[in-house]
Amino acid sequence: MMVENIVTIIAIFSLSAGALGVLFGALGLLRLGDVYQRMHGAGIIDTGGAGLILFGLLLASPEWTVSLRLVLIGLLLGLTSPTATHAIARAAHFAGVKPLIKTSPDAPIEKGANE
Amino acid sequence: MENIETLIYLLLGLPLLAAANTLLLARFENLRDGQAVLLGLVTAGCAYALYTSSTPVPETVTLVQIAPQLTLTFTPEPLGMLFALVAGSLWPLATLYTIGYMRGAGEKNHTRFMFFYAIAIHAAMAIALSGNLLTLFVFYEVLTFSTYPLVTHKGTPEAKQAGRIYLGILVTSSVVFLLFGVISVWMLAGTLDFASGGILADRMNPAYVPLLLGLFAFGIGKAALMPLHRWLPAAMVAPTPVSALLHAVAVVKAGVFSMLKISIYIFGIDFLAATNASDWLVWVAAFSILAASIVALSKTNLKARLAYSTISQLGYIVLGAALASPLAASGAALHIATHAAGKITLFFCAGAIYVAHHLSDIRDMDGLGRRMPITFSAFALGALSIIGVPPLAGAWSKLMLMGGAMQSEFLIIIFLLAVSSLLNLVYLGEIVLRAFFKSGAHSEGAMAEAPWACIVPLVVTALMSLGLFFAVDNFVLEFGGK
Amino acid sequence: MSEIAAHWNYYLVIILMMLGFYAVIARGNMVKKMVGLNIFQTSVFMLYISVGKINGGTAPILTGDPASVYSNPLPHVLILTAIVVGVATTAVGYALIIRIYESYGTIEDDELAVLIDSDEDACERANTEPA
Amino acid sequence: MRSVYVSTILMFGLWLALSGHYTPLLLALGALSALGVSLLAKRMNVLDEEGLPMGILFRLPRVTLWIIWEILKSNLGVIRVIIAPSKAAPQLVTVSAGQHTAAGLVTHANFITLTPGTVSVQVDEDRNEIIVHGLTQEFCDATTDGSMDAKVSLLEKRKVSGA
Amino acid sequence: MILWFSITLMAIGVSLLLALARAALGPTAFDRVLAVNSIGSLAVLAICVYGFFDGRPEFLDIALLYALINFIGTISVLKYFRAGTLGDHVPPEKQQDMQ
Amino acid sequence: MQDDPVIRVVTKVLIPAIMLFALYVQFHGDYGPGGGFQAGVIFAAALVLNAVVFGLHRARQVWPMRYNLMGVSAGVLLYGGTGVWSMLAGANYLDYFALKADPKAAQHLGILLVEFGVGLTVASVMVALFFAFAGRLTHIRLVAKTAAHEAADTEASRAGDTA
Amino acid sequence: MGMFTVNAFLLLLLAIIAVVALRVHQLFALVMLSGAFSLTAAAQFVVLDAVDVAFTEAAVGAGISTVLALATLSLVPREEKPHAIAPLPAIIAVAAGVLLMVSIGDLPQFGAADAPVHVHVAPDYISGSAEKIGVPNVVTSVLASYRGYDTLGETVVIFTAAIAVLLILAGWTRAPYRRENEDRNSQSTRNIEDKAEDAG
Amino acid sequence: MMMQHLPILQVILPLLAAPFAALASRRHWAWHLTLVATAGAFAISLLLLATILRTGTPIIYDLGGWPAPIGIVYVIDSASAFVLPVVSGIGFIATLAARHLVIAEIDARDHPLFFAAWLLTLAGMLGQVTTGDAFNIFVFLEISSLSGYALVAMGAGRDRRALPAAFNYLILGTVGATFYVIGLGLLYMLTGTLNLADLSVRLADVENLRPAYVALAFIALGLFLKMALFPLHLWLAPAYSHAPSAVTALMAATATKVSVYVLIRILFGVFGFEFPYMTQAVGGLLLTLGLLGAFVGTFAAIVETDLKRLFAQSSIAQLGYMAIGLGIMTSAGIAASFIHLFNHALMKGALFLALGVIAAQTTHLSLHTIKGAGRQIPMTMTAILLGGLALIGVPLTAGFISKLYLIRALIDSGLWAIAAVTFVSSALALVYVWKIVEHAWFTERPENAPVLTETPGQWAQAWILVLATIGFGIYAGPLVEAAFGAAQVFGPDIIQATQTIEGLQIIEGLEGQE
Ligand code: NA
Ligand code: NA
Repeated sequence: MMVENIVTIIAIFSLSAGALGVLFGALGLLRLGDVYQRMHGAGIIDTGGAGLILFGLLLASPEWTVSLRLVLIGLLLGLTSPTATHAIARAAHFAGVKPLIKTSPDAPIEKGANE
Repeated sequence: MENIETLIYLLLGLPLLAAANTLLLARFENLRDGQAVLLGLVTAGCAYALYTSSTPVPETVTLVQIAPQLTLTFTPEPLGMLFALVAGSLWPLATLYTIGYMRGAGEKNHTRFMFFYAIAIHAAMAIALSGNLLTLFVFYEVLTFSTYPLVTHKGTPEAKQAGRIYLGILVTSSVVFLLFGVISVWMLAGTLDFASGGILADRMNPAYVPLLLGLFAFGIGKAALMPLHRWLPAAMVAPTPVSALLHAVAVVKAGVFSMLKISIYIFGIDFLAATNASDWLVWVAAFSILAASIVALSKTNLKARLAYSTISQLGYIVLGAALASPLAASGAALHIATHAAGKITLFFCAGAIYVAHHLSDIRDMDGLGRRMPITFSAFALGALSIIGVPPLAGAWSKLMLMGGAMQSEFLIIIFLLAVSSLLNLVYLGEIVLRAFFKSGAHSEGAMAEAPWACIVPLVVTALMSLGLFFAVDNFVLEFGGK
Repeated sequence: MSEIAAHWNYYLVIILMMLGFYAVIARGNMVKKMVGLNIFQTSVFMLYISVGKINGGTAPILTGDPASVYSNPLPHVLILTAIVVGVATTAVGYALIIRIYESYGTIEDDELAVLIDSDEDACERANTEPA
Repeated sequence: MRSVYVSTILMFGLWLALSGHYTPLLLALGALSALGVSLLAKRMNVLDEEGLPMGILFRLPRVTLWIIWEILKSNLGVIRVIIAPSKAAPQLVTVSAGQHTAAGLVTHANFITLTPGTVSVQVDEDRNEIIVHGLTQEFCDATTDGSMDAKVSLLEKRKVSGA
Repeated sequence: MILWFSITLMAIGVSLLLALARAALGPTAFDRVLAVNSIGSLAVLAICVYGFFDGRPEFLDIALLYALINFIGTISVLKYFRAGTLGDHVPPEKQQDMQ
Repeated sequence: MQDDPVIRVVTKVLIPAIMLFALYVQFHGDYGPGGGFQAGVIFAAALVLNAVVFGLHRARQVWPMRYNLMGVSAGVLLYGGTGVWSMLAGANYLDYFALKADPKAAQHLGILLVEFGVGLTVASVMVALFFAFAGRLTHIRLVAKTAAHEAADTEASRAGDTA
Repeated sequence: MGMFTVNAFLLLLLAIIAVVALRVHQLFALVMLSGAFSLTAAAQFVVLDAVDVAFTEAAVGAGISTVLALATLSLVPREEKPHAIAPLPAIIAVAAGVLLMVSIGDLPQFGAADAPVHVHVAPDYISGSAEKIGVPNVVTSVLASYRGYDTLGETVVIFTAAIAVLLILAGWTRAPYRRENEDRNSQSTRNIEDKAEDAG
Repeated sequence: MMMQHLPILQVILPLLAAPFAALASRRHWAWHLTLVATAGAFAISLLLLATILRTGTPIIYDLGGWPAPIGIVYVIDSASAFVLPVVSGIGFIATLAARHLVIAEIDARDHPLFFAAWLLTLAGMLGQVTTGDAFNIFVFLEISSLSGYALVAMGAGRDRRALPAAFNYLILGTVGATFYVIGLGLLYMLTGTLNLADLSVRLADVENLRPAYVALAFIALGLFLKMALFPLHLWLAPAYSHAPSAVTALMAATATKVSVYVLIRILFGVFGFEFPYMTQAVGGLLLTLGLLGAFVGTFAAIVETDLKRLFAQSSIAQLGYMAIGLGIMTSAGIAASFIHLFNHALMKGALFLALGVIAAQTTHLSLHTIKGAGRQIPMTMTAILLGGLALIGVPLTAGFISKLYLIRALIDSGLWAIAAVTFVSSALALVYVWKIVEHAWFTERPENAPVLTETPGQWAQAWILVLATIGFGIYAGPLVEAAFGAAQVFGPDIIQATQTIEGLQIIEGLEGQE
């Protein structure tokens, strides 16, 4: 009984945190300055948000087959989402999309040079 | 030769055989043309045998059942046998004439011409012997399409234009009105068979009879009832044998014959008389007779004048059908024969004049009678017959029509017929008078007739007009009349 | 109002359908036509799938629980087929678009119409002038 | 062929994990499928050192907890920037990687991307360098300080000298 | 638990809208690709959570498929940007050298 | 894209897994969502990914176009043939009950066969479609080149004739 | 009620995507939106219990269709020529929609369990799938057995698509320029070659 | 033993031959295979027709062993048995002609796929005719349509306009099919079934009919599009005129006819004559659109100089007549449509096959091309002439029979005015047919025009159909009976062709109405 309660509480916490993470990630996607910065926002969705939500579901899952699938989904996302993000960054980089750069805390933000 | 069925097959088959032979023997001109004349003569004999055979019960030959209730059936009856005789006996003459004309005038595509000529006669025979409306309609259309190549024979733009008018009017009127009428009859009577006394009495509301009659009167464009007559003068661009065929034997006669046959065997004279359904047609026909005569007067091209004369004369036959009296019907039937003999003579003569002197305008023919005495004598006989002067055949038919008008109490029609004869006299007489009594550019020189193949037929037909007058008893048919 | 509440899903689907249908029949770019066709067809799929839904029902994969209510599987089957048909059509359509661009240099309806007319004229000319 | 053998076992394991129905027919189909897939993969040339980095796969659990912790930390860091975007001080930095296999290098690059705040933009195999976009100076420093490089190098087999 | 699932769903829904806005705004094509990629990830999560919410969590295969399609789609789009084609941009002459 | 190690390596890792997932979907259609059609698409996706990352040319070497045509036809024939089999077994077309004595086993067998037919067809068709679309540019050049060769040949032979 | 909300949300999302798709002129964005539309539709299918359909729509609508569209875009112009709203098509579309809406009111309520579709044939499928066929996924039983013939047809349709595309794209008679307008056609080939060059 | 399987063999023979054809490694194998398959399909259809004519009872074939409405069934009744030989027969003869036409127009390397598509389009049409399931109709409709788009596009080898034509055909065809699916969805919502017979039974019990009306509207619109009824006909002329000749012959003779058949099945088999507003609304619409189509098609044909397009426009007019037949809303009218469906397939097949002989030799197939061609290629041009005469409806051709029964059906229902207008429009066909006759036979061939040739192998297929046209014009009894039998499937108020009607009653009835 006790264990189940604790598991449920952790699940709820994990889901809520994940939900928040996803929200912040999406907010970052909208608010951050250029495509490279937004990738970090997207990263939150893919890592913290997805991971926590999947973990919460894992704890709530009724069957081990379901749990196994959640793990597989997690692994798949862990493999593909950074790859996709990297691919986008690389493509933008090669396409000549220059990132905004701020070299020191006082310096103004500006278009950086591609190497 | 008493076997009616065999005769029917022969009458239908011989022209087809001639057509097939024409194609097969295309390379051997004399053989090709000779067999056509020969088969034509045999056909004429058969037609005569059929006409003179006396069988109390009409025999019927059903060729094919197209669909339920729809058959191609042939049933000889007096009117049809008469028409078959007319067409059959004029065909060999016309063929002979054609040979002379085509070779004389140097026309091309002789084989094609002869082929369709034979097909047209086949269609005319089939129309003559048709046992029901469907058969009549089918071969009416076959006749139209088979004569189209004859009309356009020259292939010139004018010929093609004439062909368009010819086909346009004939096909459109037949498809739009005639077929409509046929289907209506089929639906109303449940049958399409010709029967003496008609099949429509008691089967339809009398109020609609004039309408239905109108569908036929204008559906049968070949009858050249005004205002559907335009095709006829237009078709004058064709070689003269065609004009002869068109205006004397096959096409126009098939038209008026159909009209007559339908009013006698589909409506029934008594039914028409009882319902007064055809009164309006009397006036239309009368108008056609007078108007065409007047137009004829204004034409100086010989063939054009003859064409309008034909339109006028066809009006007589339609009039006979419309008067709805036994005597008028008999007169109309007789007029088919008498006019055929007369008019074909005139066309043969016109062709002979063209072959011999390349003339077609009446004003150029002054004094030509002295150089072509046979031709113009024959022409005079034909003209007199058409005017209605005894002792030529035309007199009888006109007389009977007048009698019919009296029977139907259309007295004014008698007067009108008289006026028309007067007009005939003027426009046909002028030609004869010019040829024999005036002198002109072509009047000098030796006698120059057309080739014998042209002359023989026109002499024969002219004599026919004469002979018919005396043998008329054999050609008066009786219809209806209770 | 209750009428709308009872059928709200259908009304929305129909609006989607109209949007797609408009994109198909309005003149314009051929790729857009194809996308419009996709939207149109997908909306029709939604109509069918909506028909199959039962309130409180669950997917028609048997749970073994006799109390389970299952949504109607038949529309699902029909739409599976329709989706396949749709993608088949899409593929053929895109293939034609590629060829049209290669042949005419445009995939805009109105420009294409002008070019086709000029083709017709060319034929006409070839016909009237002797070969 | 060894790679096919290994791959077949791995794929059959994946089948077992997915399936949930262990009837003889399905197990047989699974075995066949695993073998077929492996053979086809071999034909496609994807079952090489890169496609089947067995060493890294087996040693991956060693760093799992560490990377999860790193991810959570950096998540919070980025959220702070999202709340106040003016704090962003984006930079491009070059990280030199100590890995000697492509799979190792890729793992390094993906770990960098997986932790929000840093994204690997370009991976240079020849120079063993990764160009990284960092959201702030701190993120950049965390990447360039070599700690992650060391962790990832743990996953790789020791380089066999003279091989 | 249903409550928490639905809260999570709502959060994912709002995130979807935000991501969609980025997809619509751009400004670069890479912003759109990134946004659509995120939409894909969110959809994966949404389907997972909806399964639990609806009481039939066994349909996670769909989420798996989504994740795969999302990845393949993104890679294809980037290939299209990079090469202008999904096929080979190597001229055939060179291909024959490769053989 | 194969010049980037990250994409290259991850693709290599994923491709066998995707193909196995496809086969899993293929053979578990009885129990969960999916079946031949979905499996076919997923399987094709693996080949498409391979082509996108490693180049169409290589993909077509691994999986030539004629395989597609054979697969497409074989799938349809497998489906249609199952129906013919049931017909030969004395029942109506596609009546699987005739395939085996036990009715449920018979249905299972029938469904297995036709679903595999669908999967085979769909996978081959999807790959064929991708090859046809993505290979269009190459195709045009090849055809142009062939035409040029043919023209040159005829020219040469004509020259030979006149000589 | 949960289904209600999620469904409504997804439909709203779909409408937004559709409207945006109609308005964009960049065909690349159009294709991305089309993919997003399909993904969202698939999500809606999950909500409406059509998991098999969702599976398919995701794989096809978002996967294959997008890839094919991208392949097409690599060969044709990427921008649409802007067009004003066409009044006649708009009227036709609205008329068709209104016609449909008029009929909707008389149909069974959304989700009603006693609708004709749920009481007539469907129960036979659900019971028969367990008892006669022994397959838990009713969709599979209907698809492959009860209506297996439709599925044969479906397989043939996809087969047909392959035949059609191979004939149109990879066939040998594809040369579009065997007739007049030699220059324009060589022009268009040149365009394509240039594009390939740029890409390479 | 296989006799019982004839209904399914009818469809799967060409269907399963297609994959084999696609795999054929030599192009003539593909053709031979296609020939065998189509010949088999034709033979099967004749066997089925003979069976139905002998027994009179429909054959129901449960696919998968599942009875209707759970499973899909094939239904061979007087109606489907009437249409099957039309489709498969034309398919067979067009395949015979395809040998030389396809060699002339399609690159040899494409032949296997071409014939696969050819078989698929045929199988799709046969499937639509045979099936008793409303959704199965859609599936087979798409099989035939998709392959049809590809076949039309193959005309691009000679004329690039084939491509946009195929694309428009695809868009409109898909819209039509989607409309059909929408309408079917509404019907399904009302009744819960997809089986046509079950639908008709259950539809009668539905109280609230608004969705049924809308369903009818959508299905009818979809099928109008597919059958190219005015004003939804614009896709047809370009598609048929730019397609390869063999394809045009096959499709012009069969594709739209099958849609007409499906329309009949749905309109009268599912909704039925008694369906509210059927006569007034649907009948009126069909009559109006049919008449307009007849005129628009005819006039378009009259001004057209491109021969393929000329006859394509004429097809629109002819489809108008079929629509008029349906619009009469009596069995006699349906029978007239069936008769015309049959006859028009023969005529158009003959015409397009004959045109193919010329098309294979020239780039532009126009009036100019055939100037004076009558003497160079007499057999081909005579086939066109006779086919044209049949189009006009000249007696002793099949076209005459069509017209006779159509007009009769119109008059039977008291639709005198429409009968009259129909007469006029059909007479106008003379104009466009005669343009061809004049150019071919009464014009000299220009000096510099290329010499046209023909061989019996080329014109024989067209002549088979020409002779059939004439044969069925002279001996139409069995055809008429079969057509009336087919119409009998759809309603009780049959007016038998053999049944006499008291004219007076009808006239009085008319007066009573006024
Ligand atoms: Na990172
Ligand atoms: Na990251």
